[in-house]
Amino acid sequence: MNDKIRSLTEVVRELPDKGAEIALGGFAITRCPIAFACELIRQKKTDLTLYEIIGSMDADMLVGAGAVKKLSYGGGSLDRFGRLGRINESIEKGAYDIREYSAFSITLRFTAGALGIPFIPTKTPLGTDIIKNLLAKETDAVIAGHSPFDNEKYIFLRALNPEYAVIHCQYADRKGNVITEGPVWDLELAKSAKKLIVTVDQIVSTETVKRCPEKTIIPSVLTYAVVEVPYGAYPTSTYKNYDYDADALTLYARVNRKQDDFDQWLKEYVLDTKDHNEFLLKMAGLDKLNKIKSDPVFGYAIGGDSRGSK
Amino acid sequence: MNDKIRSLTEVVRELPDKGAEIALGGFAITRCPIAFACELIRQKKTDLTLYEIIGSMDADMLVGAGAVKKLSYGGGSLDRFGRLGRINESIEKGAYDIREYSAFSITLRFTAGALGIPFIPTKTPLGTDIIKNLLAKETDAVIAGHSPFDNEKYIFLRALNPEYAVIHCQYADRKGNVITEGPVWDLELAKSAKKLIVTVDQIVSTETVKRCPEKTIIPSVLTYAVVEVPYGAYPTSTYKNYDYDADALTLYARVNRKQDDFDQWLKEYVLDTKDHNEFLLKMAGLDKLNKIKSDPVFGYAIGGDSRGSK
Amino acid sequence: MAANRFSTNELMAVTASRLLQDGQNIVVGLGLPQVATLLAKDTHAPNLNIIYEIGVVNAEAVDPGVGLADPRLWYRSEHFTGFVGTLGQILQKGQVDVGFLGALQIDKFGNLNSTLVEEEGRMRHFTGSGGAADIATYAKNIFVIAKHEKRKIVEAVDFITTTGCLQGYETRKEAGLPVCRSITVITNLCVFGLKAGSNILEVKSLHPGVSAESVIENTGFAVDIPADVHITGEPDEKELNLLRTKIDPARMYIK
Amino acid sequence: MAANRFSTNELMAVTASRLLQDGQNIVVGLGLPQVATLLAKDTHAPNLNIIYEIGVVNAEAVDPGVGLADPRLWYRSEHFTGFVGTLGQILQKGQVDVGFLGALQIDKFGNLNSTLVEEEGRMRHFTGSGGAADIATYAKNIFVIAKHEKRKIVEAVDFITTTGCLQGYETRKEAGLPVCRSITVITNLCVFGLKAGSNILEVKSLHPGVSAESVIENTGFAVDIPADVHITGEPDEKELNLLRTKIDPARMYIK
Repeated sequence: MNDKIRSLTEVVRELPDKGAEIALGGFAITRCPIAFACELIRQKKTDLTLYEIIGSMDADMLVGAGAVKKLSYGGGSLDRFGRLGRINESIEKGAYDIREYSAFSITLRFTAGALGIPFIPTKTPLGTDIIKNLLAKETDAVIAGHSPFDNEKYIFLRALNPEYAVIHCQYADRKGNVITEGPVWDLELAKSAKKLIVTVDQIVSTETVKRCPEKTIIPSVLTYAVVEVPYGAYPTSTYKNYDYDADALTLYARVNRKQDDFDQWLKEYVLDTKDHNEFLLKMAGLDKLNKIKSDPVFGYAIGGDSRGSK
Repeated sequence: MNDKIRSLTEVVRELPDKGAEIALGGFAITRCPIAFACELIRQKKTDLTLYEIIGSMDADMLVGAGAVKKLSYGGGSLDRFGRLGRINESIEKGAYDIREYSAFSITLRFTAGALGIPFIPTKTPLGTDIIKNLLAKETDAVIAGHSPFDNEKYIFLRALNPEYAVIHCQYADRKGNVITEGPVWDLELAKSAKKLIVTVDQIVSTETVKRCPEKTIIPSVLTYAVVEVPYGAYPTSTYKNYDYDADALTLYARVNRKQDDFDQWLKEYVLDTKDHNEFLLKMAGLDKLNKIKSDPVFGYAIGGDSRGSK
Repeated sequence: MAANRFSTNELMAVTASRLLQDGQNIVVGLGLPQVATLLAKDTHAPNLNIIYEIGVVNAEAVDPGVGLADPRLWYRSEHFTGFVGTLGQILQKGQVDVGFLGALQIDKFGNLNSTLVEEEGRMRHFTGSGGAADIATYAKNIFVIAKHEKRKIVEAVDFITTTGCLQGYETRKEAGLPVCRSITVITNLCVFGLKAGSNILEVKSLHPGVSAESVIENTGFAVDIPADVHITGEPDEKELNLLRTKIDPARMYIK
Repeated sequence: MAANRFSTNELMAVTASRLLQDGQNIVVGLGLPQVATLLAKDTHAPNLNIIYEIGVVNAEAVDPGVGLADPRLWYRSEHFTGFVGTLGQILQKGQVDVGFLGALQIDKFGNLNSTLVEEEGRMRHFTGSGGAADIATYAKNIFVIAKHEKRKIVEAVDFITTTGCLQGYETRKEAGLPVCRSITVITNLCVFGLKAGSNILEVKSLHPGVSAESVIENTGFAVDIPADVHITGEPDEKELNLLRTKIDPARMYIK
């Protein structure tokens, strides 16, 4: 269909209550689909199978909320704000099924999936304990092999085509043409999905798309749903639209160290807010939202201090 | 080195006199590196091993000039202007070693080369006489195999990293950041090369690059040499810069039907001109060059008739 | 053959157009296939996604071009990419519903040849594949527009550039190729489709005024025409009007 | 340990900087590695290409950022791409000269650990690989900046996140990994490099004022210090000036 606009509530409601398979597009503290993750938690989706190339705040929240059954990721952090406390603790405790890749090896699985090839041969990361664990655990997706051309050792990584991918971007039109500014670490992940859901800060006209087609990183053909959620990545940043909120991230990097603190934070900001607008007003307030607006040349807020006011 | 600017004469002189391996970036009648091809002919380079995804005027000229030993390509034409007469005849006569792929299967070889993987598995074009011939002739690059994951039949295509790739684009800076407008069928081909030579209509400042980094399709890291050749794709088009010259292409599509006619044309326009500027003035003249300038919104010349004045 | 109200090419374009469904993703080239696609988009299928293999999606040309490499065809595109974006991340990923092809020769199994054709006792080389072989590998459905002549619609093509059903029956599957749900060949005389089981082309409908005999006469293989064969539907006034005034006003293709 | 004229971190940055050669392609993250790279670019290596794995090439930040995901680090970039563009089409293609890494632990073969570290009798999980494992697989040379403590520079890492020379000698090659020409570890006490043959880290230079004994004492494996070991060169005034006034004026890293 031409019109792919859906509301956040509606598109999340469509997911199975248990066991949805979702690849998330965030990178540490930028373009993380936070609004989507919060709505998954509000709608009490459980037993999720998650993928994220660089583990980010969204995946950490979902693990902390107990919504995740299995997570495959390439390592991650909250950059200098702190660690992925909920993910790290669950690995230490063996609480969930967590499978660690390197950023590029998991990217290659999406790359193969996006391209429609069955697998991709690579040398990364041969010799590591990462690959040792994957060869033991991910036997249906990671195997050791040889190239028939040079007879050298390679890892064969099976193509990954997750049921859903969710990325947050600056703009899309109602047909699903997606516009992003800045780096596109999540492009192959997005293109590999059976159903790609894009949350965007703003829906723009197709006329806007046609005036700068070189900014369309994903053509409508590959998009399943477009969800307009202004500040949908907050408190992480969306290049040229808004900066990360250093105060909110500092707070999160503190509460995510202990489950109890996290639970309180989750209740206050996610479970007790009915939607992303309430989340925004409670965590930031309109004044802060205006303060983190990006300067169009620099692409981030120039007034503030990147380390936060605390 | 930071400054990668070279003159056309100089960069072609660097190639071995016999047996250079070059991937060309043209597509039928757009962004064909015509100036580069002419200079190869003027400097009497022979025994070339050529690759081109869609065979184009440049490859046809080089075959007609007797400069080619081996050509691998995915089919091609001069669009409605006509056929690749010199290539077709040489196939009919078995004159050179010509290996036909489909456009995507040869693209996948460049894709693997650009990505640094040893080979890529695909189903295209299983069952065709194209693949039958390749399996017989290109035994070091095209083999039949099975995926270890689903045990289905695939073709394994070996990565291709040609010694040189030559593409024509709109702009580059002196460091080798390449800017192109419009479709980028030649991107993986360019990125796969050991040495990428980019001919451009105009060298722009690095400041220009930094103001719209999303237009840089190839980062300086991957570029070996930048050659400024205004109208370097003429008589083929360069989107947003200049249209194809329908008269010149009509003429070429007539002379390339017979070797004698082609030889006369080649002598008159290529061998008897000392450089691309003389070629331009002889074949087009300044008035025609101005007439084919592109309208900035449409991207092609709006005054003329796309079928030519004849 | 066709009534005077419309030309044969108009009938062919309309027939192909009606077979396209709204929301489909189509890889198409220049000529009648493009005319048919644009007509569908202007009538019952406004949400078609039209993909050019060169790396252009949903362009809206206002001037006629000479081929995919003509920037006229890229005007008002929604996305620029390359072969990897079109034939890889859309086609090979399995998201193309219809691949619309042309050919010099087509055989009874729907295999096409645009590479080597025997003419006057010697092999002549033509355009070759381009993306056609890739499209025929992966598109869920294949449409072909072809001229109905005995030497063009043949028992076996001289060279298989793009695969139809290979040697019929399950041979396509056995070769390891993805499933091709349908092959539809629209000629100036009739519409062919695949016969279930044998996967050999059979006549699905005869164009108005065309006799079964004339199809048999002009077909290079022993053609099966069911007794209850349909007659191809005629273009309506709206379709003809769109073709003549909007889609191909210069009558480059619908003449 | 260092003379008062410069801090140890300044010495480390300058030492790393001087090892970079003009025109090299470097994949680097935040912190001292980036400081060292920028210093090299401002002195003897103006044509370094600086690649951030997130998909940014040759940016010129004017404000300090908190990590690769901070848009401050993307300012004045020459190219935006993603992991495929950086770790694939540059790194895996074999075009990265230097991969500049950090780690929680490093062992005598140059293997790094940023995943699981034993602390107080239990395994604690940290950042994991990100692109580090990929960089260590493919970069021609590996630079590491590490804190020199017995529990950080160890006999064998608790978890191999990124490969150095595995178990030394030819074991890296035997594992099928691409050639790694050199591993250089710059600590607050000395500079390590690989000993030819065994591929075990040995001290290449001691920082000014640092004794061989203090290195031995603070290293978790039996370290080889040649009798004729060099003394690490001191920063010059120009370098110190650039570090303090231009590259890290807030002294976030060179303190």
